[in-house]
This record gives sequence, C-alpha cells and structure tokens, in this order.
Amino acid sequence: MADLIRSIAGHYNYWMFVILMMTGLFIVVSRGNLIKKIAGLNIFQTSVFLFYISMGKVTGGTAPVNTGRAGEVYSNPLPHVLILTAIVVGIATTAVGLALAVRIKESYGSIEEDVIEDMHRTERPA
Amino acid sequence: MIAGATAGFIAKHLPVLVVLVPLMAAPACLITGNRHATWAIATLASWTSFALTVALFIRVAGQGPLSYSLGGWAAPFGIEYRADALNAFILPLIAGIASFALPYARGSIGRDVEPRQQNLFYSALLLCLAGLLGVTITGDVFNIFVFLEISSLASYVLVAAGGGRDRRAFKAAFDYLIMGTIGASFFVIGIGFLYMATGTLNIADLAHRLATAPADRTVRMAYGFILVGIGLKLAMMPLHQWLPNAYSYAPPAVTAFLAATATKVSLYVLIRFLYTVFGLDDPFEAQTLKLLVMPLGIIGIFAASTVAIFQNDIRRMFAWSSIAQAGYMLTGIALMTPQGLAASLVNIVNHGLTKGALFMAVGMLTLATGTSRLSDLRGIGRTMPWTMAAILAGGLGLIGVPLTAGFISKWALVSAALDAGQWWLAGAVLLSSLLALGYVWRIVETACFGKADETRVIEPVPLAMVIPAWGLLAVSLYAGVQPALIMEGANAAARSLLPHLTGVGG
Amino acid sequence: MIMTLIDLALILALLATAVMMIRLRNLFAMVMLAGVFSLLSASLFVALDAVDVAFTEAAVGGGISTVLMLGALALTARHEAPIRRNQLVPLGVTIATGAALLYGTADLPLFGDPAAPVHTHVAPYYLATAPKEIGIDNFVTAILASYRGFDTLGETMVVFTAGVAVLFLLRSARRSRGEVSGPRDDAPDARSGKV
Amino acid sequence: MTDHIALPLSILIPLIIGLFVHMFGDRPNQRDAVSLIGGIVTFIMVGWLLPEVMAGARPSASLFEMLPNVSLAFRVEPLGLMFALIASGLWVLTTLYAIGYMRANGETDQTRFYLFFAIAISSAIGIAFSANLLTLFIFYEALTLSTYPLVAHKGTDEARKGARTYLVILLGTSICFLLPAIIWTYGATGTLDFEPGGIVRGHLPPAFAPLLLALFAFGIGKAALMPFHRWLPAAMVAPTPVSALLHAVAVVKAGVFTMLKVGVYIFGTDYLAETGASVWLVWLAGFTILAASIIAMTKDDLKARLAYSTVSQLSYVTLGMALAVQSGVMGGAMQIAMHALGKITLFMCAGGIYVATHKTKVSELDGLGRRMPFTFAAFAIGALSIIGIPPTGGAWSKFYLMLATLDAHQQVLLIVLMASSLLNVIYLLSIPARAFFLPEAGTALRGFGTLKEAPLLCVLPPCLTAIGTIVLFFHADRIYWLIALIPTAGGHF
Repeated sequence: MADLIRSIAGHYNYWMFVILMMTGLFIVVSRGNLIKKIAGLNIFQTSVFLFYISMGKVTGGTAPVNTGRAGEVYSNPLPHVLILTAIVVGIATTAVGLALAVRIKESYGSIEEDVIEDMHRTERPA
Repeated sequence: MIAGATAGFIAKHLPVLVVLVPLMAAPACLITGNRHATWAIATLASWTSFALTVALFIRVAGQGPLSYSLGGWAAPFGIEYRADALNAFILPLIAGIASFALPYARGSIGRDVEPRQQNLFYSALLLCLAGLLGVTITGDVFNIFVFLEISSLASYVLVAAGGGRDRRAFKAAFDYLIMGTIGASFFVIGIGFLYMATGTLNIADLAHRLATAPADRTVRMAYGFILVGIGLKLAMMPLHQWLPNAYSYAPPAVTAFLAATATKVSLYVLIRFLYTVFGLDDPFEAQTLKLLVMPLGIIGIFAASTVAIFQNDIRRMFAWSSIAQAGYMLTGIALMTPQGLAASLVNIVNHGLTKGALFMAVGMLTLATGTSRLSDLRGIGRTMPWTMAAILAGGLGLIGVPLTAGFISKWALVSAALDAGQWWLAGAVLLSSLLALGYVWRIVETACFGKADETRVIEPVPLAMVIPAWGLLAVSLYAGVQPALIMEGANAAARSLLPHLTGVGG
Repeated sequence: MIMTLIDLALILALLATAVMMIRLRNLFAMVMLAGVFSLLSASLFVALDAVDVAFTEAAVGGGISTVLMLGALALTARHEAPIRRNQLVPLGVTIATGAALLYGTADLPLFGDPAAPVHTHVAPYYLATAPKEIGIDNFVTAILASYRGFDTLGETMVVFTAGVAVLFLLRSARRSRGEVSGPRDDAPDARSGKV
Repeated sequence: MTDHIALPLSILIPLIIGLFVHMFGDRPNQRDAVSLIGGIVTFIMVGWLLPEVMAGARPSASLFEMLPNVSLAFRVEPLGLMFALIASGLWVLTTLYAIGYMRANGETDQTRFYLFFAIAISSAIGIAFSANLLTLFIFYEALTLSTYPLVAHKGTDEARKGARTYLVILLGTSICFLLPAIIWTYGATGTLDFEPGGIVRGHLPPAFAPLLLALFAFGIGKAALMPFHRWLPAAMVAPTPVSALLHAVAVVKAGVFTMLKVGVYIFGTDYLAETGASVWLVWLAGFTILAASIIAMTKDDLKARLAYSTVSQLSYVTLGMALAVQSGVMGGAMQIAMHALGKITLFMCAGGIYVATHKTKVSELDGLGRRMPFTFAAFAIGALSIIGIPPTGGAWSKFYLMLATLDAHQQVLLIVLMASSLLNVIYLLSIPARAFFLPEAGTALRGFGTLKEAPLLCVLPPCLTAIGTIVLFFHADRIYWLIALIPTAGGHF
C-alpha cells in the first residue's frame, strides 16, 4: 500500500503532463481551424517541455545556479538546456505555421480545413 | 605550404565541415540577394559539401569510424559528430542529390518563385541540406532533433514555394508542418524517455548503457515513440498522408530533392536507433519489428502501389510510389539480418538516385506542357521522346528490370528474404513489382500510344534542367550495372551494425 | 508539502485552460488563453527549479507567440467555424497515444528521486566541472554556451530558417499585387535544348 | 575482353543498325536498305563463329562483374550458336518480307518498327550467347521490352490490350518465378555460370529440385507452358512480320532455348534423371502439347490457329529437356531449328494472304489456292514440316523426340506425340487442302475477281523458307554435328 502511494506520488505529475499533452494533440487532430491547430500544437509541445523539466527535478534541490556552498543539491541542468532550445524551435515552427495560414487565407479566403477541402473537391482534380 | 595547411585543416575538421559549409552558405545567400550570385554560392556549397562527404566516406572506409568532439568537449558531455560505415554511406547521397538539384532548380525555379524571392529559396534549400547532413552525421540524439527541425522547417517552405503556381501547395505545406511537428514531438518524447532511463544523450553512450540495463517500460516507450515519430517523417504507412500532396505541389526541383533525401535520412535515423541504440535484444523490440513494421511495410507496398495505378497526375503517382518504396526499405530493416539491412541500404541509395532522376524528368515534362495530368499528356512520347525515355528508364528502375539500380535493390532484398527463410516475403516483393509495372505502363501506354493532341504547345526546356536530370539518371543506371561500390558500402555498414552476425552474402 | 500543493494547483489550472481552449470558438479569446497557458507553465517551471526556462517560456511563449498569433488572427479570421467533422477518430488516436504514455510512465524513476539515472550520469559532471572549466555560475548558461554550444548554434539556425520561411511566404510581390498566381515574370535564361 | 571479334559484333551490329534506322527515319528506302544489310552482316558475323565452335573453341567475352562471381559475360557454345544462326538468318528473310508487307499495308510508324525489330534481334543473340543466367535474364527482359512496341504497333485499343497481356505475363512470370529461381540458384551455388553437367549438384537437396525446376519452367514464360501461354495468342495483334519472326522464331525460341540451357547447363540431364525432378514437367509438357493442339483446331482465325500450334510445338522442346536423356536434348534442339523454319513459313504465308485478300479466317480461304499457288504451296510444305512428315526437316526432330520417349521409358508420351501429329495434320493440312480443292466461295470473294499473289517480297521469303525445310531434311547432319557437341552425359548413340 505504501509502495502504491509512493508510486502515485512519484508519478502523478507525469500523468498530468500526459493528459495535457493529449489535450493539445486532440486539438491538433480534431479541429479544422488552422490557427487553432497551431495553438493545440503549442499546448502539446509545452506539455512535453514540462515533462522534460520535471524529470530534472531533484527533491530538495535548488535551481542550478552555483551557490558556492559545498554539498548543495542542484536540480539537473541538462533538461533545462534542452528545453531552452526546444522552446525556440517551437516558436520557429509556430511562426512558419502562422505564415502559411496567412497565405492560405489569402489564396482560399478561409482557414477552415473543411471549406478548403470543399474547394478542392470542386476544382479540377489533379 | 598554405595548401598543405588547408588540407590539414580540412582533414582535421572534415566531419563538421560537411555540415558547416551549407549551413554557413545559407546566410551568405540571404545577404547576397542577387539571384545569380545566390545560385552560384548555393551550388558551390553543395558541391563542396559533396566532395567533403566523399572524402569522409573514403576516410571511414579506410580507417574506420571517425569521432569529432564539437568545441573540444568530449562525449558524452559535449556533442559528438561520429562518422561510421553507416552514415558515411548515406551522406554522399544527400549532398550528391543536392548537387544535381541545384543546377536543375536554376532552370526550373523561375516558374514558381519570383526573382527577388529566389535568394530566400536557395537559402532554404541549403538549410534543408545542412539539416539533413547534420541529422545524419551527429552522434547526439538531441542534436538530431535540432537539425531535423532545421531541415523540416526548410522543407515546409520549399514545398510552399510551389504555391505561386498552385495554391494547394500552401495547404500541403501546412499539413506537412502539422504532421512533421507531431512527429518531431513524438521523437522528443522518445528521447526524453531514453534520457530518463540512461541519463545520457550520446548515441554510443546510450547504446552502451542500454545494452547493460534491463529493458523496462521506459525504454520500450522510447522505442515506440521514436518509431512513430520517425515513421511520420518517413511516411511509413499509415502515417503517410502528408506526402502525396507535398510531393505533387512542390516545385519540381524540391520534389526531386526531398524525395531522394528527406525520407531517406529518416530511414537512416530509424536504422540508427533500432540497430545502434536499441540493439533489438529485447524481445519486445524485435517482435514489434517483425509483427508490426514488416506487415505495415508490406501492406504499404501493395496499398500504395495500387493507389498509384489509379492516379491521373504523374507526380502524384510517383509520390505514392515513394510510399510503396519506403515499404521495401522498412521490410529489409525489419528482417533483422545483415543481408536485410544491407538490402535496405542499397535500396535507400538506389531509390534515391532513381526517384530523384524520375521527378526531374517529370518536372521537365510538366514545364514543357504545363500539366502533369496523364489525361492531358496523350501521345506526348512522340513530341518529347527523350524526356519520355528518361521517365521510362526511371520507371523500369521502379519495376526492377535488369540493368537498372532498382533491379539490384530487388535482388538484394529477395536474396535477403530467401536467406532468412522468408519465402512468402520474397514472393510478395516480386509480386508487388507487377503493381509498379501497372502504373509505369499506364504512363507508357498513354504517352507513347495515345492519340496526340495536335494543338498542344510545347515550351522549350532549359538545358539547365536537361543536364542534371540526365546526369542523375546516368548515375542511377551506372549504379545498376556497376553495383559493387554501393553493395560493398551497404554490406560494410550492415556488418558494422550487426557485428555479432556474420556471413554477409552478395 | 506546500510546494506539492502549488505544483498541483498549477497543473490543474493548466488543464482547465487547455480544456477551455478546446471549447472556445472565439479565436481571440483562445489566443489570450494560450498566453495564460504559457505563463502558468512558466510558473510551473519556476516551481521545478527551471528559472531560465521559465523566463524564456514567459518571454517566448507568453510574449512573442501571443503577438504572432494575434497578428495572424488580424490577417485571417477571428472565429472558428462550427465543427463539422467526426470527433471520434481523433479522440481514439489521442486516447491510444495517451494510454501508451501512461503505461510507459509506470517504470519511470520517481519524481525528484536523486538516484535516477538522469541525475547520476553526465549531469554530475557538469555540476562538478562547469564552475571550474567555464567560470559561469549558472550551470544552464554554461552548458548552453559550451558543452552543448553546437545545439545553440543549431537553435540559432532554426530561428534563421524560420526567418527565411516567413520572409519567403509573406514578402511575395504577387501578394502585394493581390494576385494569386500571376504570369511568369522570369523566363528561364538558360539556352533551351531539344527534349 | 574477348577472344573473337565476331562475338561482340554480332550483338552490337543490330543495335548500330537500329541507330541508323532511326537516323534514316525520314528516308524509307535508305532505312529499309540499312535494315536488310544489317541483317546480312549480322548473319555473316554469327556464321563466322561456326567453324571455330565446330572445331571445339568456345569464344567468350566478359564485360564487367555485376555481382561477386557473376559478370555480364558471353560464351558461344553449340546450342546458342545454332539459335543465333537461326535468329539472324531468318532476320534477313523477315526483313525482306517486312519491307513488302509494311509497304503493301501502308503501316504507320515504320521507323519505330524497324528500330525495335533490330533491338529485339540484338537481345535474342544476347540470349543465345549468354555465359550465365544473369546475362541471359538481362537480355531476356530486354527482348520482352523491345518487342512490346512491336506488338502494340497499331496503337488501337485491341493492340494495346493484347500488348498489355503480352507484357504482364512475360514480365510477370520472369519477375515472379524466373528471378527468384536465379537468386535461389545463386544463393545455393554461388555461381550462375552455364557449366556442362550443371551447377546445382551437391548444392541443392534433391527434394527441392522439382521446386526450383518449376520456378524455372513457369518463369520462362516465353516457352508458353500452360497455364502461362495466353500471351502468345494475345501477341497476334501485331503485324504479321512481327508474328513471323518474333513469335515463331526469336521470342518463343528464346524461351525454349532458355529451357534447354537450364536443363542442360544448370541442372544437368544426369541430375534431372537421377532425382526425377523433371517427371512432372514431362506430363505438363505432354498436356500442353495435346491441349494446345485441340484448341488450335477450334480456332477459325488463321493467326490464332498458328499461335496455338506454336504453343503446342514449343512444349515439344520442353518435353525433350524434361525427358532428361540425350536424344531428348538433341530432339529439342533440332525442334528449335526445324519448327522455326516451318512456322515462319506459315506466318509469312498468312501475312501474304492478308496482304492480298485481307482475309484472316480459315473458313474464308476456300479455293484461294488456285489464285495464290505459290503461297499455298509454301504453306503446305511448312505444315508438313511442323507435322513431321518427310521430306521435310521436321521429321528429324519428331523422330528424335519419339526416340527419347522410348529412351526415357515414357511410352505414354510416345502416344501423345503421335496423337498430336494426327491433330496437326487435321488443323494445318486442312488449310491448303481447302484452298486448293474446295470451290471458291462466291460471296466471300466478290470484288476480288482479279485477285493474284501478294507482292513479290511477300511471296519470295516463304518460298525460300519452305525450300529450306526440305533442304534441312537432306542435310540434317549439319545440324546434327553441331548439336551433338552439346555436352550431355550418356554418350552418343
């Protein structure tokens, strides 16, 4: 029983992040609005970042900035480094996605996937 | 004296120069602005990069794996570039295709991209190339992600460059972006799990630590998410939906380049993870390959080839053919034998060359006639016999007719299947060739024996397109008659990945 | 204990925000919520000792991203059209992926466990040597700038790529002239061959 | 590289001729002259090799290594030389005939026709001279692909449909059966060379021998073994010269030639005899012989009837190989030569009839013999040779094959052969018989009051080949001495 509680206490935030991730993923795959898809993608990616950062956490540790005190426990800095990079990659993707959405709006007059697909159907098939 | 010093510098930094040359040429393109100068810089960079990859291949073949610590920080603490028999074999393909695609782009890109945008286009092409090369050569899993995203972002915009002519390119690029980003995120989740299980990001270190650690759910999840993530990027059935549109609406030069390199690099990453990192000792990993990836590969071959037969658009037809061909490569990988792996590697290179040439030839046809719809191309073989001959030669390669590179691939895969005692697989591979015959012959019949449209206007095709297309085709045909180099390279790579299994046959 | 509670509260707030974002059809409000989501996650990053990440997320996720989204909304649409598509397949895909992930978490090292492989391999080396070798007290900055400096170069190139991409997509002359597909204004200048 | 210049030249010259044909595309006279001269030169080149091979030399050439131990290589041995002689020799006559036929019929795209014709001949000679299975396979596929445009020549829906059947069956069988058979052989033995006595002995468990043989037998679709024979009648949509040369000589003979090569040089007749691996093939070949003859009887379309006759006659060669005795191989080899000459005569006559009368049905030919005596006389002689009645060459091959059934103790097959000959008599000889002896059908020939023979170039070649069949009866020893050099164990008789 104690093991179970320990396991739950030790894993619950991973589970929460998984649920968050899935919320984002659900928006991406279920919604037809292109902007909303990108917002969903952002939620998905941010949840992945949270997942990474929580694996770097050490109980009782402090932020990984050298305090000079001997025996100080620091949280793991490496996931932080990775996620800093990943955040920038994420915003780059968002920017490109939004730029594409703008061009799609200009060409089709809509950013709704369903509307665009209707147009494709009526156009001469490739 | 100076030459000697330069040579020494190049030799010392060879692995990183391969990537840095195109990476740094990209900003140079942007700054230069003039489209002719930009093109010259881009072409020069890709050729230089190609020469460097060839040098690297020779060096690795002669002296064994080469490790380069970036910034001088030793692995696993710093990022390592590591060239071994496997990636040194793939790198020349990527840079080589780029070397053909850039001259080709000069002839064709005017149709899709306006002059003052062309420096941006060439920048993006170089970034894509640099990203793909970086993914292939790096020995650090997170670095793979970073360079994968460079190449992916660049390839989204390259696909969107076709939007000047057909707005559907924008939507195709957007879908590609969504699918690609989901794939990349899955990949990141996967390497997160791996990092949690081992505490390292270096491939060699990962392999070492995973070999001794018991395989638990964490590692298995890492395996699953990396498989799906990379599967999305390489258009493994049923994760292929982005590909047909992306290949159909991108500018011809882009389709030729991406079809020959992007999915191939993803396959490389898959091989690297399966064989180097995971090692497939865990029954779960092996069974997944055998019971999931191989059937998916075979279903992909048959389903995608069948869909290809019913396409009216030639580019879309060959895009579906690419999905089918990825199935062959996955099947070889899933055989888990040195022969199967070698067959996949041979296939990666041979199909890259053939499909690159094929998309270039189709691009010429499209440019000259203004259409790629088969129903509008009846009898075109009489007006453009040489272009049709190039398409036919490439198509025969897809079927696997002797003296083409595709025949060698098929031979290697069937040998591997027979060697592994998988009779049904050998049969399926050969039977599926008939489907390839089906779609290639639809083109031949329509183009050569159909009634020609007398009113058709044929625009001249620039030599800048003709020469690279035929050059690449010649390379692919040469690979069909002189397969020894590619086969030996593939065998060496397969042997290096599966050292505990011996007896690699031809 | 108090940290755990803060942790939990933040996570629940994140979840609530995300669920509201699914439901909102007003895109403007959704973008605002996305900004809230970023700021909440930045707070969570602080609680998890990742202060550098928190700053970046607040600036990039909460700031730049929101601005970009708003800009895109101004150029596209403010409202999401009613949903016409089947929601069951996406739900199935999502649940399957989530179930796989939840299954995978069972063997993960416990949250905060200092004995986890993550904390015993490679990372201790940074903590031990970075102050001496690099001379920067912030370990994250030290690693970012040195040990994994090449990732940072890659990151810069990602931003550059995105810049090229956005410029390419939005600086088109055809756009400003309002044409969707104009005539060829650049004939191939190479000599033509017989084909 | 090569120890006899005639070897590479005999493969290259047709290709060079093809190039010239393409260049002279807009000047029909020069183009046709080039074709004809090319045929003659090629025939001389192949003939140049004959004395050396008779003297025991085996000229060979090797280009480059494609797989470890397997090169793109050529080696002239008696069986291949015989095939090459027939193919190139009959190319000359067929070209003559084609010039007459194509012009008389006003066919379009004649340049493409002669171009691919030349490529096909080059491929056939390549098959004949292949030193190993891979080289043979390459030329085998080249032959299929280069004859596709010939079959689809007319470009009509019917022609395209027939050509599609042709291509799918020939490429399909070769890719799905022949290729795995070759890969299996290579995997088991490490070589693909044609060696006297075969290469599989000791590398292949006897239990697997029938399976491998089956892959070969069905993979060599050009041998038209049932049930993969449909392509041959389908190919009859082609212009008659194509049917004459390719579907009486080059393509189909390439099939049975490959069958013999595999039997003799890959398995070895001794190995087949010891393991009994080919017994099933004996029966299948026997079945095909009878079944195809019976179908031929039901066909009213002349070319279709000839096509099914070919299906039947090809299985004689397969049967000769499958019997796994020396007399069988001899008979099979002789059948390649004799049937080629006989059947090309029949096809050229059929074409001549079409040119003159535009008739394609057997039932419409009543009484025509008196108006076209040369054509129908040649037809009758060709038919005699197919049936195997002296004084025509076909008698010899039939004789050896019957002997072989006895040598192999397969008396039932002797009866099959006799029954088939009887059927041949009925469905082949009935044609000239009707033409000569039945009264002209008034309605069918209305409007053809002044009908005469076809143009000279359509009549002369079949007459020459018909005479050839008779000459071969008296000079069969020439062929005998050549094919007696085929190394089968069991000694001469």
